[in-house]
Amino acid sequence: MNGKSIYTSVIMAGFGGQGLMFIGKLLAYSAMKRGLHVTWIPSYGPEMRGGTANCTVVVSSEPIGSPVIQKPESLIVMNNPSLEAFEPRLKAGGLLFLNADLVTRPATRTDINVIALPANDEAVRVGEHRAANMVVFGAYVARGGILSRDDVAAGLSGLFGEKAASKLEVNMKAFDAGVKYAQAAPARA
Amino acid sequence: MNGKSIYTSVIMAGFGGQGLMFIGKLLAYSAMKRGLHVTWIPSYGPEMRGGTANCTVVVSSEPIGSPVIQKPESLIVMNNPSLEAFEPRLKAGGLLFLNADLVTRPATRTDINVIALPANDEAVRVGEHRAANMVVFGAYVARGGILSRDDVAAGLSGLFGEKAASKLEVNMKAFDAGVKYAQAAPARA
Amino acid sequence: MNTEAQEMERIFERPRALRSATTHYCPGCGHGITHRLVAEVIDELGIRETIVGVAPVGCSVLMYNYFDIDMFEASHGRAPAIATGFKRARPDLPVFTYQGDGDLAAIGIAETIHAAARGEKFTTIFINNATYGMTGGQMAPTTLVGQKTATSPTGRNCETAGYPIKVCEMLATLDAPSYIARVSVSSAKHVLKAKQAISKAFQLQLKGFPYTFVEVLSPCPTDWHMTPQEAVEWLEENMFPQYPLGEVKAPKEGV
Amino acid sequence: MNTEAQEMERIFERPRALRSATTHYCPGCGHGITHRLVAEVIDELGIRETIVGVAPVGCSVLMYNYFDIDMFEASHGRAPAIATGFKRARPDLPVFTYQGDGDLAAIGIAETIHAAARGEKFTTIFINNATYGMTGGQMAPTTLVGQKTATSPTGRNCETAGYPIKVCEMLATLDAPSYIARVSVSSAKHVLKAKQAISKAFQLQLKGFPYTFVEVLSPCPTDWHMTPQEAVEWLEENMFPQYPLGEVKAPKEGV
Amino acid sequence: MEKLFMTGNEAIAEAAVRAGCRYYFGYPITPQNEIPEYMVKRLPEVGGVFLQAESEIASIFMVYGAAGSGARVMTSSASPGISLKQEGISYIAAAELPCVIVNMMRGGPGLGGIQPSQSDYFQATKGGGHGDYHLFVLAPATVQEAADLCLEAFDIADRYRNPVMILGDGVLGQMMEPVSFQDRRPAADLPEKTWALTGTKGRAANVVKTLNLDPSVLEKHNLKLQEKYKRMAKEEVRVECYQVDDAEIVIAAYGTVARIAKTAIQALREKGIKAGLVRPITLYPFPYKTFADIAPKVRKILTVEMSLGQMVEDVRLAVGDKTEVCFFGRCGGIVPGYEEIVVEVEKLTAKVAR
Amino acid sequence: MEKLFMTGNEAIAEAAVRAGCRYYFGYPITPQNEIPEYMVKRLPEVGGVFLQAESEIASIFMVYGAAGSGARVMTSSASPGISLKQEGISYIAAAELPCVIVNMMRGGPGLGGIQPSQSDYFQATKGGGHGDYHLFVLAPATVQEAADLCLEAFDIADRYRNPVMILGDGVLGQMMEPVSFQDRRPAADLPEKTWALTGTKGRAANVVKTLNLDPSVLEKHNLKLQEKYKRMAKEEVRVECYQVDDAEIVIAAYGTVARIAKTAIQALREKGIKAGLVRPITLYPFPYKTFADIAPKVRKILTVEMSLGQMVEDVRLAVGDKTEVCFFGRCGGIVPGYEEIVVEVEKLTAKVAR
Amino acid sequence: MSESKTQKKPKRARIAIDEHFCKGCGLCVDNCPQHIISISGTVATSGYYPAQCPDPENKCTGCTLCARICPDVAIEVFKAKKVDGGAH
Amino acid sequence: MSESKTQKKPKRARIAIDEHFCKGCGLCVDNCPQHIISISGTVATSGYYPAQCPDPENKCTGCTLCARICPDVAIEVFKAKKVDGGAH
Ligand SMILES: Cc1ncc(C[n+]2csc(CCOP(=O)(O)OP(=O)(O)O)c2C)c(N)n1
Ligand SMILES: Cc1ncc(C[n+]2csc(CCOP(=O)(O)OP(=O)(O)O)c2C)c(N)n1
Ligand code: SF4
Ligand code: SF4
Ligand code: SF4
Ligand code: SF4
Ligand code: SF4
Ligand code: SF4
Ligand SMILES: [Mg+2]
Ligand SMILES: [Mg+2]
Repeated sequence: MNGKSIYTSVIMAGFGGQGLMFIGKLLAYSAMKRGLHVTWIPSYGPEMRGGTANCTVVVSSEPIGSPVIQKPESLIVMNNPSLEAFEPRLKAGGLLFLNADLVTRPATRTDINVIALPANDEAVRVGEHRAANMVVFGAYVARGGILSRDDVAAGLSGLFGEKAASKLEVNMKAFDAGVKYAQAAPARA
Repeated sequence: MNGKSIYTSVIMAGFGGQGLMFIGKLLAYSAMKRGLHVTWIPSYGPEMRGGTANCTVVVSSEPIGSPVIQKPESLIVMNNPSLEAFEPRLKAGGLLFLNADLVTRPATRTDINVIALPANDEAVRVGEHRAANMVVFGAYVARGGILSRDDVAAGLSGLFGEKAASKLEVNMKAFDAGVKYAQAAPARA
Repeated sequence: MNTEAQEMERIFERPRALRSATTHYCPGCGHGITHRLVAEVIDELGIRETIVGVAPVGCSVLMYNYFDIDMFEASHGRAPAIATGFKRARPDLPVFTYQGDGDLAAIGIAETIHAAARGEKFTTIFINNATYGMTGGQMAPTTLVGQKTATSPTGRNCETAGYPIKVCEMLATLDAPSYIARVSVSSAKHVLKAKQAISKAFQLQLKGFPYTFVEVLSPCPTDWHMTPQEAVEWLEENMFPQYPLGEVKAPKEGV
Repeated sequence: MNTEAQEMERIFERPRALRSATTHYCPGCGHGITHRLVAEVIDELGIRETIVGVAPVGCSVLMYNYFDIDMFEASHGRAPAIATGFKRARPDLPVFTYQGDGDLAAIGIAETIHAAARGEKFTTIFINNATYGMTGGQMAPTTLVGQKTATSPTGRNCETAGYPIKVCEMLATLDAPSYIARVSVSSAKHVLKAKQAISKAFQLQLKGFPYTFVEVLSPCPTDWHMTPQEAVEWLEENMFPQYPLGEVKAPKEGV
Repeated sequence: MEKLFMTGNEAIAEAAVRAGCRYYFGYPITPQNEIPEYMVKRLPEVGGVFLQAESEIASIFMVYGAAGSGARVMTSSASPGISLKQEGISYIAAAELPCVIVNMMRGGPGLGGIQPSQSDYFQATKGGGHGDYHLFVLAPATVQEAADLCLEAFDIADRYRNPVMILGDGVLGQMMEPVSFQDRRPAADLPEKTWALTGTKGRAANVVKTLNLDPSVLEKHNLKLQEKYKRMAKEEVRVECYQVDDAEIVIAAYGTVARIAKTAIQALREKGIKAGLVRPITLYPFPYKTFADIAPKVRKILTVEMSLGQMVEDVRLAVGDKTEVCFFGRCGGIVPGYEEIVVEVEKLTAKVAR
Repeated sequence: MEKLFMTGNEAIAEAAVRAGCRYYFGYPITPQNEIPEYMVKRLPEVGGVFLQAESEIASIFMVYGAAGSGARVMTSSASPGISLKQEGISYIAAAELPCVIVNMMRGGPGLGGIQPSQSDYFQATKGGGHGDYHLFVLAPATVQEAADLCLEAFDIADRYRNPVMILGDGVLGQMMEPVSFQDRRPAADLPEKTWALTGTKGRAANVVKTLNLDPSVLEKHNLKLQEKYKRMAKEEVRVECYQVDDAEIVIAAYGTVARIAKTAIQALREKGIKAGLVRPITLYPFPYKTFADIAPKVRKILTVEMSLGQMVEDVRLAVGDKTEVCFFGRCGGIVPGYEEIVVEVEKLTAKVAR
Repeated sequence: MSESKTQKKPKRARIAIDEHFCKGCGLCVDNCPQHIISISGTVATSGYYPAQCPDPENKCTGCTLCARICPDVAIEVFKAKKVDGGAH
Repeated sequence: MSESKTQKKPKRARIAIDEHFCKGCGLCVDNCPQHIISISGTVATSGYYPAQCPDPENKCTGCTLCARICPDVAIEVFKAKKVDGGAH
């Protein structure tokens, strides 16, 4: 809203099991730890069977009105049906993050910024094939400008609990890969 | 209410099986056949088990408001508990008909007219021990002044249907016994 | 008389758990007999001050006016759910439901089956009088084929209204119930056996056994349109063949 | 290829009663198999244009999107009541309900038992997947002892949650049902038998026999948290002992 | 026409049969048992089916099933039983299945009592079930009117594809009054039931359902229902005005209480108090306009109910601040005597005079 | 205090446990399954009991049973499941048993959908069951408030011996937000539960019942309940007024919609339109007075709901003719965007300007 | 019916029927093995014709069967105390 | 595995798997007595990895077991027509 305040909204969508709910919670949780207002809301119900799953996160310095967002500022998309469903809803000028390894068709809108990255490949490269979500998340955080790397690391260990130091490490590696990618990739205007 | 119009209300109460519901219906039905407005409403529900049963009849030349009457103009009582329950509700100056064979205590109010008659005895005398209800009904009709004997006879055959001519006859005999009794009996003021 | 009284001792009297109140039941009604049996068992087991009962909706809805114990009034059919909720909160107290056949076998069959399947640790006394007593004698799930009721005026027709449910046998297909028995209160002899079964059910509950269930074949002279004598005869002649008496299920170990 | 095709005839294809639609079922779900069996039987009996189905609330709530027949959507558990109401109004049409174990054995057990006790002349296909599929895998009345679900996270504890209900055996205590069988769709071999049972149930209905019932043991890989392969193995290993396959009740006269 | 002498329950049952109702599903409960007990004898005479269900829940879904076949069908119960039907009623309203549901109200809440009451007004008119739906609610005051409205109820149900409730009470159900029946066929202009399930022969498959997982589709369905309710409100409001023209005080009452109020009004007029009655016959759609029109002309409106104040809210919604709306109620099974109403009105007019 | 990150469902469950709730009975239904799934793990930790019932009907009567022991107990469900509980709710209200009932509303009627909705307002506030009773109804708008109100709900239930409903929707239930919990013991001044069933030892027998065959006794009981509702209305009304002081137009909204309305109000004020919000937190007792007081000062009230118009009636009852009450609603699972509310208010203010 | 049978024995037992509770159902009449209970011809204040057991011939054995079948707990049974060499 | 077994026979039968319906559950794989069905390594537009049955050795017998277990009616089975002296 006004200059100094923070407000951002993002929808993350893909198949169930791709870890989108998790990175949504990670975003919200890390931001909460920073003292920000956050909401996270999942899609729910039987449409999850075989279809797409998604969640919406809002981060704000002020109390949050609706956790349900018609036109999010960013979009993370991990499969074709999700691109179909959500591309039209992205705010004009918004950021679209694509896992290019799974999303096989290009975005059609021209009034948005698309960051496409080979998240699966990157995940395999860092040694955890299930961490494609963290790769995309890295890119998102890098471009979103709300969280620092430390925020995310703190958030991760908060969510994982003490015992999972190794898990933390590989996930942060994937995150870093995403960050790097986002910084390098030219955003298509 | 006004002079020419007809309006009367009566509660009939006793044990279940004493035929009070029946004479209530007979009154209402006969009056209906005369072209009058009538309502009949029974007590209902589990209090009938072992307790008292009663019905309320209203006959009127005008459409009837409440079929439920707080202070009836007449009362027919066939057992002690009913006297207990309903005597206080009789309108001042109203008529109380008692089956003296079963109601063993006297009425206590002094602002009402009591017609006590040995209905069981009379019924046995006319040859139908179950017709005590008709004896009391005869007394009621005789004092009530709304129905004629023919009205009642017509009502009875309407309710009984064709086949029960003999039943009709003995019931009318019981009725007549009641009429006679009522005409003879001095009403205690 | 005076001297005689001194020499006599009272060997049968109103149980403590029953109030000295006239019931609203019709003459010859099996509810009265069964009430007394339950009350006697409560007395004998010394649990009047701990037991909690659940009354059904049916002729026995007012049974809390007769029993001098803590009681719930249930909604129609839901006594087992109420007993479950209560017993889960107070596993230390003995609990029983008392239910008619409309209540238990029609509207409340789901609650009964599931309480039984879960092995809830209360006792159910099930009054099978083959009709809906309270509402004026309509057909119950236990009404016999051919039996006339207010809603089967020409007799229960199995083609359109099906067959009576044998609740004991149905519950016996479940693993959890520890005791299931069917008794009758149609004669003094049967009353004695009925009391034994009721007592066994309560005793098992006190020992921690799951779900115990006693079905009581019970006359309803009023809605059967019979004298009390005719009613008990009709019961033995017609209900006994359909509803065999005896223990359908009992723990191996005796009580 | 072209010439080859000319020489080949299609011996297995999508039944006419099933629309050419992708279902929303998870990979390896038994609902899909059972749908096809029911559709094949409908085709084979030539009743696609007369039959009316009743869908439950559960994973198969949308089955009317897949079957090309007239259908009701029920409320949760009430399919038997709806089928009863419909069949009473249209005794000339074949009718079936299709219900999950939460739907039929939990919330709807009363409606099932009473439709069966009355001998309503419709067929019930009962999908026993030992869980509430649609709502995310909670404990069902058919969940096995020890089975982990969302509401029995440490495994169903028989002390607090009781034992699974054997619906076929319970219904078999009733007089009216004419056919009660339990089958499985865990392998092609069992699928063949399942179809026979379903066909028999429908055929009996068409001949005027009362209440016919087929329980189908059915994998739910998603809520069992297994692969489809693991699911069918788990089913055969664990559900078969608890739920023996076979005809529990059938008319004396063969069909 | 021949006058029969019948209870309200029986008259409703007979009227239903004459309206073409052939299927009845119900579960016993006082004070409406005369309906099933009449139906069990009467329906077989006309080739219909009576079935006593295992519960009120089963009954209402049997109605759902039979109504889905396109048949005319009815159920009846009383207060606690009607509460159990709320899920089913919401489904029937959602699926737009025509049927008739009778509630012979008794005292609540809970098991309450079995004597007459009007304390289910909110439940009947605002929707005791979940979601934005409405029953069409008819409130007869006499046995004759019960019969007449029941005859119409089936047409209304078919016309709007909506469940219709006949809202009576123990007095109406148990009371006997003279009644005569018109023979009445379904109205000629009723929509054909192309949605009914009859087997797919010769057409695409029909589905009777209420689920719409897509919110925009579900919203559209709700808006369609809402349109229908508006249409009802435009076309179907029924209300009786009795001695209202010169009235200074108007009683608002329905059903049993309304007839008692008439006696009260006669008594009041004999005392020189100009009282009148507005009697909603349709409780939903409610005669808001009648009340709104009358409000500026009267000093006060006294709503009288056998409840502790339910319809009074609709009366107040109708009249806003245009007149004072007062309330008098008895409950728990007590039927107010006309004398009490007279006293109540006198109190109000006394205050007015001050 | 430590902030946890929880769904509304979980927060309610945790708050209940902290409020001393030890018994939970429920049946799965979307979108509230996180409550039972939380309780099944949490209650055994504190010596409590979780039990999945065979149905919503069984659940509500298990609540009746456990509440009758004097324990703190809760159930939860969503719209169709709550409809099934109506008979039980009426019984619990009649028997004056304290308990907490959660309804996470979804689109109706019928099976409807599983997405958020507010279309059970009438059912919750006017009484979906039979008889003259009322639930105490709380409508939290945030996860934190859900936790806070749930903590209080058990005290309110005990204080008034009345069932308390927490009325949320799919958004509130599914959404995660930061939340912190006070540890809260039952208030010190709560009445002792001398009516509870515990065995008769040392006292006369207690009965938990709702039947009163004698109408005058039943009426008395109803009047007693009514007294209690009046007491609640006097003592317990909760309402939030947001930017109302200088407002020309006020939005009336509760729960999820209210928080969206706040965003709309911020946007409107940036555009120079003086909008405010009145947010009822207790839906019953309803903050009639707040609305009545505000009415003369504002040009219009816009009621916004995720339904097709239910609370709007209470708002109209509150304000009478003192100001115009308009309505905007989405339904069927559609959560209105704040932008839509802005547009709607702009339309109204444009008309005002004319 | 033989002389010896009707000969008066000492009273071993007796029952007391409470007219206030008795509804005259007659079940005790049918269940008494000694056939010594009958229904009175006089109506009680309850409205029912109560059972009575005058037992002039002291036939009552105190078997309690009448009491056990009585639905209205109207019957109490008394039995002669065994005379032993005890404290009395 | 023996020479004779893997020797190519004439095609008696074949199946067609519709990728649009197949969800890659693998039940057909397990139920094929000839073990000739496998899961493809290429994702289909549905998002699933569908089953495939290249059957280069013409082992398919047309037993239909794969089709009968398939929860998604993704399989059609074709069988060579018996060559008789008929109209063809
Ligand atoms: C929900 C509900 N439905 C129906 C009733 C009416 N009703 C009261 S008792 C009863 C049946 C009683 O029969 P049963 O359970 O067999 O008990 P009995 O009177 O025979 O002992 C019915 C249907 C009710 N009170 N509540
Ligand atoms: C009255 C009501 N209660 C609960 C639900 C939620 N619900 C939907 S499906 C379901 C259970 C499904 O399980 P099951 O019947 O076994 O079918 P499955 O999905 O396993 O095939 C439940 C509890 C509902 N829709 N309506
Ligand atoms: S109606 Fe039947 S069950 Fe009820 S009290 Fe009378 S005899 Fe007993
Ligand atoms: S959740 Fe289970 S039952 Fe439902 S579709 Fe998936 S596998 Fe089938
Ligand atoms: S105690 Fe025995 S012998 Fe004596 S009266 Fe009773 S039944 Fe007869
Ligand atoms: S059994 Fe009891 S109630 Fe019946 S007659 Fe004998 S003493 Fe009286
Ligand atoms: S038809 Fe038989 S042999 Fe051929 S692929 Fe299918 S299962 Fe294998
Ligand atoms: S069984 Fe069907 S869905 Fe499963 S892999 Fe084989 S073809 Fe695909
Ligand atoms: Mg019974
Ligand atoms: Mg299931």
